[in-house]
Amino acid sequence: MPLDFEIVPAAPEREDALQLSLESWEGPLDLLLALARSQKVDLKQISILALVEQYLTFIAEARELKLEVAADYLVMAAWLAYLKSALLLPKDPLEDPSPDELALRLQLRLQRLAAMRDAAARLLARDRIGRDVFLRAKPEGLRDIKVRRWDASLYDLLAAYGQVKLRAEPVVHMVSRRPVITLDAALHHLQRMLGVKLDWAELADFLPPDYDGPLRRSAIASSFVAALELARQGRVELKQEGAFEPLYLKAAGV
Amino acid sequence: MIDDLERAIEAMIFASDEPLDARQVAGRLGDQMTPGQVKAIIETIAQRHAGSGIELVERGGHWHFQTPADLAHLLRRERDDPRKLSRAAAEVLAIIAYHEPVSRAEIEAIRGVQTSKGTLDVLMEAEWVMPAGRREVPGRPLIYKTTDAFLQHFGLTSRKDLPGIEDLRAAGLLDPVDLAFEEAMGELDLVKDGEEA
Amino acid sequence: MIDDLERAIEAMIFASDEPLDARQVAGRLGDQMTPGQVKAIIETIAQRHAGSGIELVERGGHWHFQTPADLAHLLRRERDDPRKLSRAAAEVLAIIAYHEPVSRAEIEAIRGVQTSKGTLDVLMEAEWVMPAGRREVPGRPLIYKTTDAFLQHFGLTSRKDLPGIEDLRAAGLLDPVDLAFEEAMGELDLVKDGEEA
Repeated sequence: MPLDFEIVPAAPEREDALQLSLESWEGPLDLLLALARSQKVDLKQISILALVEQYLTFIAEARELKLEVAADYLVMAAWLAYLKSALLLPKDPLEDPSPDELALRLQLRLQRLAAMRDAAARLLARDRIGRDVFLRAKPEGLRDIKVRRWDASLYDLLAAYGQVKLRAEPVVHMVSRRPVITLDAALHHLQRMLGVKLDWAELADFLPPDYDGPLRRSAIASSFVAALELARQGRVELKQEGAFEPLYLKAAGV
Repeated sequence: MIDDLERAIEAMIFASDEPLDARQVAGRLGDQMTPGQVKAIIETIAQRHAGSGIELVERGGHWHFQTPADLAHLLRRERDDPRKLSRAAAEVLAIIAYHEPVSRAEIEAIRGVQTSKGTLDVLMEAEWVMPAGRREVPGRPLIYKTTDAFLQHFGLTSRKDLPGIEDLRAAGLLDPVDLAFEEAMGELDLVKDGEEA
Repeated sequence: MIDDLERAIEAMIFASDEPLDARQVAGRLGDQMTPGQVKAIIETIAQRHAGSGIELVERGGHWHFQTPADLAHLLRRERDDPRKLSRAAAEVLAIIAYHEPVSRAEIEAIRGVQTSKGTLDVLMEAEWVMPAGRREVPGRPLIYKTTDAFLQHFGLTSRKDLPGIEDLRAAGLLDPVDLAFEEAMGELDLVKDGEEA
């Protein structure tokens, strides 16, 4: 047990030992508990007044020896000094909380810390794995072995082959074809429309209404060239009020 | 003649590199048995090994084989160096075990000092302590509890096995100071009343 | 009632990280016994465990505990782990199926890219592809062919069931997949409609 859990330096007999080991306490409550245990009575019967006295003496001596005393020890000392005077003075029934209540709280805290400290010691003294009881050093272990099942469909296979074949074919550069109306198509279309429309009509009216975007631009361009061609052949008359004005056409000789 | 199911369960627990519970054993057997049936068989196996050099023990519902503690002197070797705990870590571990789930502030209220970051880390690294959600109070502090590995390491069948836990509870030493204070004041009043009567 | 010496030896062998011989056991017991005496006790222990889920066995004069071989299936459980075949593996598989028997160099020539060894390994692990001897050319490269398991998995009666190149083309599987191109196709159709109007 001493291997694992070295009990706090029990409340030392000699004062100098107390002072030298200031660092071995974990805060004022820890020190108070060690002092309380030095009274060698049940914590329930402890004299808080005597305990306060012991603590204040301890801190005073530590300071005399110019040992550095951490702030929380000094705060506790100040509080205990107040508690001490309150306990000694005639009781003021209006004071709340009463010094007795403060003393009781301190006692309860010390009991709880002591209980947990004992519990820790008993816990560490149990039969521990690797110290008192031992396990199998090299168990076989339980294993879940994953068996890989590869999955692919016939479609995956054929699609993959298609891709291979495509990659292997001689590279053919295909200029992607933009949506266009060819001159031939425009000529054909314009001639048919001229048979229907008798009076002057704007070139744009000859275009199918559902053409839009690049296709409409292409249709206008090819229809314009087609109109010039038909005019050259004498099969259509053209008129325009001025530059960039609408272009009108009608069948020649109507 | 030991029956096949008993042999199988014995081998499984013996071969496993971590303690198994009845549900895990039942699962590996293809769920033909209920965990309750498995547990009954495990107890038969434990009975068979009782008093031998190998014991089958239960820790937090999980079972494993280990050597009996009374043979420690023969088995302990110099290289065996169980994790040495600082006093602070041992205290924090005890507070968590006896009060769980418990927040860091509650641990500090009992110890009267701040808990250094390393202390909880050491306990979590040892896998003896784990976070157990948050307390639904302002600030929603993390709360901690002990693990199955804690029960295993310290040879506890369950948390009820914690040394002296019933006595501590009965004495109110696991209650917060405020609660204990209210009760103590109540008793004082009673005594005064008694005096006056 | 098992005697203390027997318990101690049993625990020692159980906790040891390697098999122990009688001399080592006697040494740890403080040499009060001869190795012969120790051996007799070890044999008693082995007898006690015979037929259970734990066996004490001797290997070259050293003793250790193990689980019986007939229970190995409980300790090593197999689980399916389905994985999708990668594109590269699907390509290699298709080439082997269409061109078998075929060497790795030939596969690479057809694919136009290097083929990692792992890809062929995967296909052999899946048992869809197997070596089919060596090609009698310089270097005598291994050649590969598909297996019956391949036909089964893909629902083919024989390799002749594989669609020919023309079938693939008709099914659109030889078309370059190019969204822009497909859109252009749609617009061309529009033009045709316009012409017909």
